[in-house]
Amino acid sequence: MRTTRRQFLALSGGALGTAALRLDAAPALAQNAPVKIGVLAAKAGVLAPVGESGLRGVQWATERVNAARGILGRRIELIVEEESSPKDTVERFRKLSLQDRVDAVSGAISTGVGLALGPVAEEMKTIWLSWDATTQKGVEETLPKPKYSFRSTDNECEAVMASLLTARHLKGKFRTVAGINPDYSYGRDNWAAFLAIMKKYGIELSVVSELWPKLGATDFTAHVAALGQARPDLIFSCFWAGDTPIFLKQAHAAGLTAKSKLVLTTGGGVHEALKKDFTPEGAILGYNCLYFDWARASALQKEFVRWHHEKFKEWPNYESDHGYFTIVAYKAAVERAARAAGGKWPAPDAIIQALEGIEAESLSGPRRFREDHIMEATFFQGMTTHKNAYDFVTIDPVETMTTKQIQKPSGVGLYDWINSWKV
Amino acid sequence: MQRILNLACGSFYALGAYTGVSAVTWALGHGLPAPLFLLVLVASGLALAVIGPPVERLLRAVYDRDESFQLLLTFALVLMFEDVMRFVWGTAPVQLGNAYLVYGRLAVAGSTVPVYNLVVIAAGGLVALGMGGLLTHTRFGRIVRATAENREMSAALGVDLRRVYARVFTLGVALGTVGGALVIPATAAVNEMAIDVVVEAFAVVVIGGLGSMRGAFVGSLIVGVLKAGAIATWPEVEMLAIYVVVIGVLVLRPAGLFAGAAP
Amino acid sequence: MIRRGLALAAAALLALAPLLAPPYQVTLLLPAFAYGIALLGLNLLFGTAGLLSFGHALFVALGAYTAAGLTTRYGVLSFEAIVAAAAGLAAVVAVPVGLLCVRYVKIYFGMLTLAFGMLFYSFLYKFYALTGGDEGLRVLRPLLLGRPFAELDKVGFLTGPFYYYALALLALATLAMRRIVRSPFGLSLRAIRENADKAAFVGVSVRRYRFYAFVIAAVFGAVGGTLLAVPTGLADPLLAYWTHSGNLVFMLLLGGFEHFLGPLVGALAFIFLQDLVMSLTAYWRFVFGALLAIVVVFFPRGLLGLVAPERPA
Amino acid sequence: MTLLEAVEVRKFYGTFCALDGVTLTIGRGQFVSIVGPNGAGKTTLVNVLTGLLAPTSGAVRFKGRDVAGLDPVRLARLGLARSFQLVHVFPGLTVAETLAVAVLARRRRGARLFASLAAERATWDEAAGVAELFGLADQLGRPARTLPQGDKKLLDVASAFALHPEVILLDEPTSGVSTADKHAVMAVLVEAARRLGIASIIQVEHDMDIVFGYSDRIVALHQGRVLADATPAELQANDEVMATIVGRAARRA
Repeated sequence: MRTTRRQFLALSGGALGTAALRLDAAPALAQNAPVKIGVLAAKAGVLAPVGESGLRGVQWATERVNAARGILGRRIELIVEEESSPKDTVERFRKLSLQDRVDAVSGAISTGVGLALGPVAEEMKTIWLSWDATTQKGVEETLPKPKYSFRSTDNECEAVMASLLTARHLKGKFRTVAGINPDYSYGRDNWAAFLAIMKKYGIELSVVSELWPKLGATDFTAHVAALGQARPDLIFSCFWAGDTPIFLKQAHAAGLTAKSKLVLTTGGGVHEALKKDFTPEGAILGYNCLYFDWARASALQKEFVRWHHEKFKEWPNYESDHGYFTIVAYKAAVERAARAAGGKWPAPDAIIQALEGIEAESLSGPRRFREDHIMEATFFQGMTTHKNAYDFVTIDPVETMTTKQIQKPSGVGLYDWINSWKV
Repeated sequence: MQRILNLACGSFYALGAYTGVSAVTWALGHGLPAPLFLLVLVASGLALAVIGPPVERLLRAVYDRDESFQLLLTFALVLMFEDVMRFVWGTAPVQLGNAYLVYGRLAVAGSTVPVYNLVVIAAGGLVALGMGGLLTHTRFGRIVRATAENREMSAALGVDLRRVYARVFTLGVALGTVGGALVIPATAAVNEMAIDVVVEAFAVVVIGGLGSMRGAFVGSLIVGVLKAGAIATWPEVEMLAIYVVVIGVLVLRPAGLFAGAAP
Repeated sequence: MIRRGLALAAAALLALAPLLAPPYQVTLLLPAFAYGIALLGLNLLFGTAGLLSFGHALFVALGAYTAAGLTTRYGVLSFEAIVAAAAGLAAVVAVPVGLLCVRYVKIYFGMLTLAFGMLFYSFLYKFYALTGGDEGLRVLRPLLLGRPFAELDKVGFLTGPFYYYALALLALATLAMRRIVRSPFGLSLRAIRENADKAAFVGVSVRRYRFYAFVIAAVFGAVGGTLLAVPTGLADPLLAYWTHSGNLVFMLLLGGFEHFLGPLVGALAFIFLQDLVMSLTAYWRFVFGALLAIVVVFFPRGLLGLVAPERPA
Repeated sequence: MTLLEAVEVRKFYGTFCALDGVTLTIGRGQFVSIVGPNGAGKTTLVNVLTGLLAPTSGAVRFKGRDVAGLDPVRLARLGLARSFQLVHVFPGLTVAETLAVAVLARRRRGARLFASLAAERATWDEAAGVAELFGLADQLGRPARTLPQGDKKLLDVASAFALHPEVILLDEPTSGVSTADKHAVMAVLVEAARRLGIASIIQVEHDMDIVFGYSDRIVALHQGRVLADATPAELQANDEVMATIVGRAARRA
């Protein structure tokens, strides 16, 4: 094998070596050799809790698929690598693709990593099912028409939904607004989307303070003091990490949460840390795509939530569902493509084609990949309440919106889309 | 004092924070009256200082080499402690609920301040005074200062340098761990704390002057005021402003605001 | 003689790597080459002139962002132009920074360089209109000697033409640095490292030479940065973060800063160790921290110190 | 012709007056020794003369230029070099390299980036020549840190000589050298100075045999003042000064 390859390289000038290897490797696949799926999960730093959550969803999905004869009789084998800096993660992706020869890669959360991996997935011709990191820049500029990358829902969905709820429930009840958002693209995009939607709804407001603490900051006393001075009627924040409870705690201690209404687009990501002690009732709180305590949840979600709590002593968050969906969507796509190919294991291109528009049951209900490789899902937000059996807040009533309502359609700019609404 | 720039000071701080949460949660679970949690925090911080001597023992291996090696060794400690904390406490933020509001809140000049914050500020002041007293009025303090001035001279006078260093270092570790423990009720312990804190601590020490207690105190005030000022007026430049001041101080007064001559 | 023979054998092995090694291992060599060049510069400062920079990542990041800016913003795809621009830009930035930094030595120099590195990180992060902020800037596939190699996919490009290009650049950088270290200037730097006061009294302009070394190190750092950016395809602010500078120093120490080839050995060892350990355990940072501690305490002369214990003249 | 002059130089360390109005001139071709008991201000004077310390008041001029504010490199280029009381060498550099550093600096070739050091024939030859003068010719390849203490001292002085200065200041060039060897060392220094074209030597020295054996002039310091500035013969005749300055040594003589 090595000799043939060397001869080949000598002919082609070392150019197409990998491709050649993959072609002659393909027929060698035994029908029951495992399907290899690489996983990129953050394990350290701010992203770690979310990365772990996504990994749990993937693992649970894999266990269930494998328990039910795998994909077309082939077991799924996970190869887990760490998502860290863009440079290191690109190298991990290459390793998964070139060395481990995975059939697909699932994972990645950080926007920077997401932007780096997009082109790499195309170059490596490796299917990549992202959990998150779908920024405007990523979708519009960097990879307008990807073949191998499948992205999550747009980053701004949460802000759009929270803004719609704000307009619906709080219109006329506030005039002065402050934003405190993490200082990076996600924070800036969400804040801009919020302001655009308020304008669209004709809500006159004045922005009294715009604060941009570092992502993952642990001290907000100065920010809280600045907010105290600005006295906003409403505070908008898209914190999603450990910064959420810390900010709320310090805001509560300074009496801020009693004076200002809160809109927390993504705080549900760390919902267990939002203790009743310091999180007020009546704040708009977003859980992204999975609300663990939803009364109308499917049996599947209930089973997962139970398993998660038993195993980790924690209630799951949305990233588990993103992770779960990538696995079941891949399985569904392979099966769909196989049906078209007469039951044989389909070629990668056929799997990609099948993934486009594929629909599968996620933990939180049906989901699909749009033809432009963006995920469609249902979002959960609502007003915080203390009336529950936990020591942290939940939401009641639970409002749901689908990406049909809160995600810009394919090929349209976010703000053009917002401006085209009929209000 | 020891002329060690310890990048791992942030790790001690984070370790103190995590341990503080665990200790208080455990104590409250075993029926400790809520107002006494402060004592548990301080005790857990002090108890953690046991890691001081072994770490100091490790650093001792490079005392007589270029200072750069000490810097590197503490960088190694940063990497190791980060994973130790991840292993023990996981990756999710770890916190105490609102226990600290048990001391109540005060309205000061139109804003509300938890009494606990004032307790921590007072504790900080007390520690500063205590350190000052320790360094100026006790035999140990005089030995430490003399040693900081001139290692060889102290050694020649029969001072057991190894013991002095071990004690000073352990004291430093204890200040870090207790500091972390005291701050934790008002915030939450997260993995990236150590690396974040060290950047600010670095700024404080550079601005104040290496080896100067008074400098460290003033340095922390300057950094605090600078941050608050930037957040209130021009939030975009918060971190930039700190580095600009750090570089300014290093360039104009490389030994810091509170030390004598340049290196 | 034996040493030269070994070095030539290693070079020959590297030249044949794309034919012998699996493509993934070949792509792993690329960052090792890039770091090798950057570390040659870092070691001119530390190993030769005795100044330990904790902000060398600034220049690596500068090189990466030059590649990103030129390919995506200005449509400049010629890699020769990118390398030249990065080198020039690094020199321009290194002049004011160096003038300030070389006034100090030892730990003060380390702190000042660290502060400048973090200042640049904050700049990259905050001025997102220019730099892309946290998302960074993409680096497009460059032209090598004017040729696009469009018939190759990215892996073929990386393990083929780009590999040899990087290897040639590394060889050039190594030869250039070898000349510098063995020049009158190199001797003067060593004199400064050994005893700066004495050097001044035998007529060596200590600060001026340190400044030159700083600028040269910056240029090597930036050239390394351009090479680092192409396989990743992205320049991001973490490249300038202080922990990245710490890793650079780690690599240097691992290889052995007293040896001319220490930087290259260190970069290779670090990359392959990281690849191995990251796959084995989620707690690879602990393993690396422990390894660094062991190297600092027990083997301060690094890997090459184990093989060749005498400092070569 | 005056090469180096100090005019009414005062130097205070806080309130302590180390130099109290010192005036002296050193002309071409002179060998001047500065003597005095410990604490008289000898080393302070040398440091002020070489610009290492700025005088509190007064002026030091070398070839008519104010020395204050000139760094050692500029001084070396102007033709003023010095050695230190405590041995200063480059521990990791060989004897040849050490001397080559000085030679390169003098010939303004030290900043040459891409020139090959090995090809610097003239530099190595000259370094070897200086080593020869100081009896270090068979040690060229040895790192300085492995030299015996006496040779380190010689190397230190030799590297200052390699700059071909017009004036050289030697702070106790024979300290640490056994009494028996001192004369040999001095002979080497004087011969080397002659061969390298060094016009004037200023030394701080305790050993009165050496001082009276080699000096053209002796400047006696006491409590920061110039007590006497005379030829050895004149000084020898002045019992009062001899007693104050030289103390035990004079009585023994």
